[in-house]
Amino acid sequence: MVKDPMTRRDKPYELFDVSVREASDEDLVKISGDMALSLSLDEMKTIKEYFVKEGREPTDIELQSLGQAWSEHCCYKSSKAILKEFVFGIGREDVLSRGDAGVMVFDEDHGYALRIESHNHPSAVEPYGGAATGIGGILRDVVCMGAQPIALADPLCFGHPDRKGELPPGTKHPRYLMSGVVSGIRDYGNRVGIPTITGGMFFDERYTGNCLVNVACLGIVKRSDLAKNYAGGPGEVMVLIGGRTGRDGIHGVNFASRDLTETSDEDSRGAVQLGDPITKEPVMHACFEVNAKHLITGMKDLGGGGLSCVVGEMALDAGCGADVNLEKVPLKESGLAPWEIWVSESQERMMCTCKPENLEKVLAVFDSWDVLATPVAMTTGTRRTRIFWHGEQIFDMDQHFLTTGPLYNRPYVDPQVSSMENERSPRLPDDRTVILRLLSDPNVASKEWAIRQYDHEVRAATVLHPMVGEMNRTGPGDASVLRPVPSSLKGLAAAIGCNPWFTSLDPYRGGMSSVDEAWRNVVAVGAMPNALTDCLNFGNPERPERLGEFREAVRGIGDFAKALNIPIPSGNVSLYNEAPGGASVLPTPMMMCCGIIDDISKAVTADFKGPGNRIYVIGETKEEMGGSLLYRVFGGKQGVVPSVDVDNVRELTGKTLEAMDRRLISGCHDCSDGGIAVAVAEMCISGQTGAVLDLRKAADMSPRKVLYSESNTRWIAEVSEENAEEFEKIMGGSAHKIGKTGGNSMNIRDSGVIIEVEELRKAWNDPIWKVMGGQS
Amino acid sequence: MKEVKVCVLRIEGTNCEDEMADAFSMVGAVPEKVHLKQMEENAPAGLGRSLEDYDILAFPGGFSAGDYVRAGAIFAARIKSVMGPQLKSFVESGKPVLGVCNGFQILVELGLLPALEGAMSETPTAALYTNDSGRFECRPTVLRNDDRGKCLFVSEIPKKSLVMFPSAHAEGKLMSNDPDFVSKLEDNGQIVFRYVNPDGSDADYPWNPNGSPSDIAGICNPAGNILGMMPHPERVMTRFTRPDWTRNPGPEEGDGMMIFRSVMKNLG
Amino acid sequence: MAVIEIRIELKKGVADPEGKNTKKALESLGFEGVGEVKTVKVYDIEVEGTDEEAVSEGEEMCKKLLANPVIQNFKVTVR
Amino acid sequence: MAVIEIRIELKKGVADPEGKNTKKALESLGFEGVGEVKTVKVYDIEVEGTDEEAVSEGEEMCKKLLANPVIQNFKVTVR
Ligand SMILES: Nc1ncnc2c1ncn2[C@@H]1O[C@H](COP(=O)(O)OP(=O)(O)O)[C@@H](O)[C@H]1O
Ligand SMILES: [Mg+2]
Repeated sequence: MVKDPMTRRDKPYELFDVSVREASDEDLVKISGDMALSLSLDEMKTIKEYFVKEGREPTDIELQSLGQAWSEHCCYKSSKAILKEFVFGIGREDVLSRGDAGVMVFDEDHGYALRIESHNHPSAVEPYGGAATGIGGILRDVVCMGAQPIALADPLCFGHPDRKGELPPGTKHPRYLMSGVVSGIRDYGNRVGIPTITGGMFFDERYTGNCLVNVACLGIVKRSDLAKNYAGGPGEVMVLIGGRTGRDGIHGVNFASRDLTETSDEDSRGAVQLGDPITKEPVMHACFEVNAKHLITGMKDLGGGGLSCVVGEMALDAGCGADVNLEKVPLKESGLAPWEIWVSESQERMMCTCKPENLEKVLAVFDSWDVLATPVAMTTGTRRTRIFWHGEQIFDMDQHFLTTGPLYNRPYVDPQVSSMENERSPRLPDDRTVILRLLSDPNVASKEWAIRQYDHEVRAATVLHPMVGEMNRTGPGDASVLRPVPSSLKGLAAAIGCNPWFTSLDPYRGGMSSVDEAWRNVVAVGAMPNALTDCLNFGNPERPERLGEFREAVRGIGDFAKALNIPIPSGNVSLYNEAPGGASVLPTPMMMCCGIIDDISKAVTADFKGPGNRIYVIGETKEEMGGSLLYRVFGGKQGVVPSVDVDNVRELTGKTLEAMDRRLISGCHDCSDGGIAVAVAEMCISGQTGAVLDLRKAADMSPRKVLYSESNTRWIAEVSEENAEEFEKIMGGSAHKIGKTGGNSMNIRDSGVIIEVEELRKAWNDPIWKVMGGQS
Repeated sequence: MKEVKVCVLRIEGTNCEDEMADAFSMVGAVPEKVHLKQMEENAPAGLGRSLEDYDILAFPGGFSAGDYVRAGAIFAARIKSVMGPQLKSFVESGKPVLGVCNGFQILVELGLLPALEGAMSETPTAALYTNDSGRFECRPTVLRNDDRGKCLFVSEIPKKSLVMFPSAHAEGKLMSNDPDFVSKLEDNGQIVFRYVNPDGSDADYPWNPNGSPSDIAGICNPAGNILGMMPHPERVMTRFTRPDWTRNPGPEEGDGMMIFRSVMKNLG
Repeated sequence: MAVIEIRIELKKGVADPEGKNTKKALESLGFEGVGEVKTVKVYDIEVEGTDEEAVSEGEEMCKKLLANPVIQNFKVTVR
Repeated sequence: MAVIEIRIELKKGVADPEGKNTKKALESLGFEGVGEVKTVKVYDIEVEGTDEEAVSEGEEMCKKLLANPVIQNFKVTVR
């Protein structure tokens, strides 16, 4: 191209017309690159066609808006077809909304909201600010349903925190990232006063170059106050609420929709934002007030995508268009070009729509909370978005074209699946060494260093805590339980499940296993699983192997959910999780399961309650060693990844919950990483009680495999002698007695190994404290 | 019985005001969450409030204004400038004031505690400083009631008995530059709660989560109508929010109830 | 218009857990011979008036809000 | 033995919620004409070696732990 495609209009503000109609393919690629649109050639060609039809050249603000709306993050262009095929639309009557957050029936008068989201790339570049703004964003998703946030959850994935040796270029040390991310979650969550009740930490070398920061939020809403995320019709006012708009976070979503590179550090500074929990808090209060007074017709947060997406979506979903007076938007600094205002992802902003006659009242409420609120647009009957800058039209596009974006059926290849054929079992030391090593693996070891930095009981509704057992001598719990409505004994349970190692060896079974883990965590506390939300963290979908993994994992999630008729009313997809140099992260489908327990006084925790009780394993233990912690730690190869039998899940869930409802189970813990060995050890640690195990009758295989197999859908249950008969009757052969509680040590009869509870505790408790500093 | 009106004071970024208000409701009081702005002279019509109309003043825990600068500092400075004299006369009239966690930090920053030399000192004479661990600590703590009979908020808690109120703070170490600080508090009967190990012996970390000297967890003013404490009684109003209730089933009621019941009784 | 620097230090004898933790972290990263690490809180504030007025305004700010005399000393200078 | 001062500032354009909220608090206390309030993180660190060595050690500390080049600038001087 000889001539510069950008022509500046002769105006006192910055506005360019961009020549695309005559542009060659090469020119189009260059325009996308120069303007940092992250659009492919094909997408640029579609845009070119559109403007040829419109008979004019686009402005820079129009192209920037398209770049943002068509990013993977905003329009799910690579994943939507797959999500539709497998997980969308599991219809159940108690799904109240599938808006920015999913909302499910909680009781006659209340719904609960759930949503999870990723904030991976910003956190890899600036862990503190990245994680904090992640919390801010997910809170807004719940607030714009009209729901009061009641809990946060934060599953995280890092490289090994004590990693030695050179780091790949452009990468920060996992310990630095972990410390920054945890501080960011702590400072934002604690300051805004929402308890962080559950989460997870997963460590693997393959997260070194691209850590994962997923954040989830739960909320509670009166069903009569449930808010919509779109306008009520044409002729309504759009009011921008909260923080001012600045240059922070420009191109954030484009950044999230790209692999990290060695220079991501410098390139993406604009994409990193710092949250301000003190602005957030009054914004929340004010939004609840206008919503509860029914002064507004809809509200939505400005997440990834900024004004550009929120205006389009709020209008489009109402079948309207919008006219925007962009110069009205309150700014942090002067001199922003119109396109920068339009696509900025500055934090702490929301939009609401209201009838013109209510505008004054709406503004008065915001004013009383000292929250900035400014009418910036009107909905129209045209299905087009038009933007004006001091009266001059600078943007005029078809809503549908702008907002829907392209959809792809990208090529994929089915993954190679790990099998028994090529299995190589590791050479194992004695059980004592094995168990202590498994307990000290960072994936199992105590996360107390992080958990106690989060306030997990603010709002005074946390009934089961993330750590359970003897006070200040606690061990790991399964699901946390809240009592969201103080006048009722009904509880809401939440837990995370994820097994990226299973998923990398067998994505279909890995996807299923992740759901199974979240599910059984919820059952372990006595709650009936009610809904799922998922954050799907995968690699570059333009690589067929990566997309194949994604597809299979989603199929697994969907098969589980459909069979058990459990809805997934919200979720999030994060692709392009690849380190500088192109190493992909482990495929990581992060699942959160919510469950309902009718009477919290029947909730069960994982700690052994005392000596002389029977220990059972509920569910079948099979020779499924693929991806197990044992193989990872001691160098086993291949093997079968644990499967899920959905009928079995249904049956065992029913029986276990029935036994709990009759108060027959005094302690219950799900079996996951490290199998029965680790699960029982953890129950000893939190219960300050020993156990004697005899595994001969537990399954038809070698006691060692029984100890460490990670077969799904299993729980360890503690049952008193007195309740044993009734318990066994309910379980009808699904529960196998494997031992008895008592003494000061874990005593494995089959191998004659005896480990003192104090020793178990030390092995499990110390590792992360040692690396991160401090003591329990 | 006359209605007991409680002012739960807040500014932007305050949290824990809901559970503080709920705790007062549970013992029959009538709490109102009042924004500091409403105490200003030029508060918008209908929204203005006056401190003297309340029987109890409560500063909730959590955070205020993000606890930037220092925990509680911004809130305290603004209270002083908006309603310093009213607050002083409220306190001098003997009406009860409760500060939990951030509320305790505010009381210290306001000079209302420890108040060794009069009701409200011009500048703070103590500080609640960063925990020895340098970390935010959210964990159960066991307290012994060491009050010698002055404090309006603990009369229903048997002397020397132990209660479990959880702690959640990063700045809870009580400090002063007076070397005789602890013994002066002791002599005045101002030490209300001490952290102890669950068996009642002197607390080790983490049972004393912040390193406070002499394991001090809560103090009152010399008159006994102001109580400031780091742990959160409002979080344990029923047994179900105790972290170990599934293994140590106690009474239905949580330990926190006694704090609120005490002050009600003393007003009645 | 002047820009003042307000430096808020911990008084002698007041422990500095953040400094201590930072020292440990530095040592664990292989820095040798690290002595005391002190953390200082600094505000750079634009205020109106002459330098002198600005400094005395800054001192007022410390007394009213920014410093707690029990644990902290402050120093105000013009940048 | 040298004492270095490490001054870590937020880059231009990076939001400073702490500074913003401090400014607001000062204004509500009646301080007039307060312009920008910036919060700066300062460490005073004792290190071994000559002044020059100390400064370059301090710069290493910033790169490895204390500062994030994405949002912060740092300056190391001898006190
Ligand atoms: N994997 C998934 N499963 C179920 N719902 C999903 C999934 N991914 C996205 N969604 C839903 O699609 C909608 C759009 O998501 P997204 O664009 O990420 O929202 P936001 O604009 O808040 O960032 C949301 O309602 C979200 O819950
Ligand atoms: Mg959203």
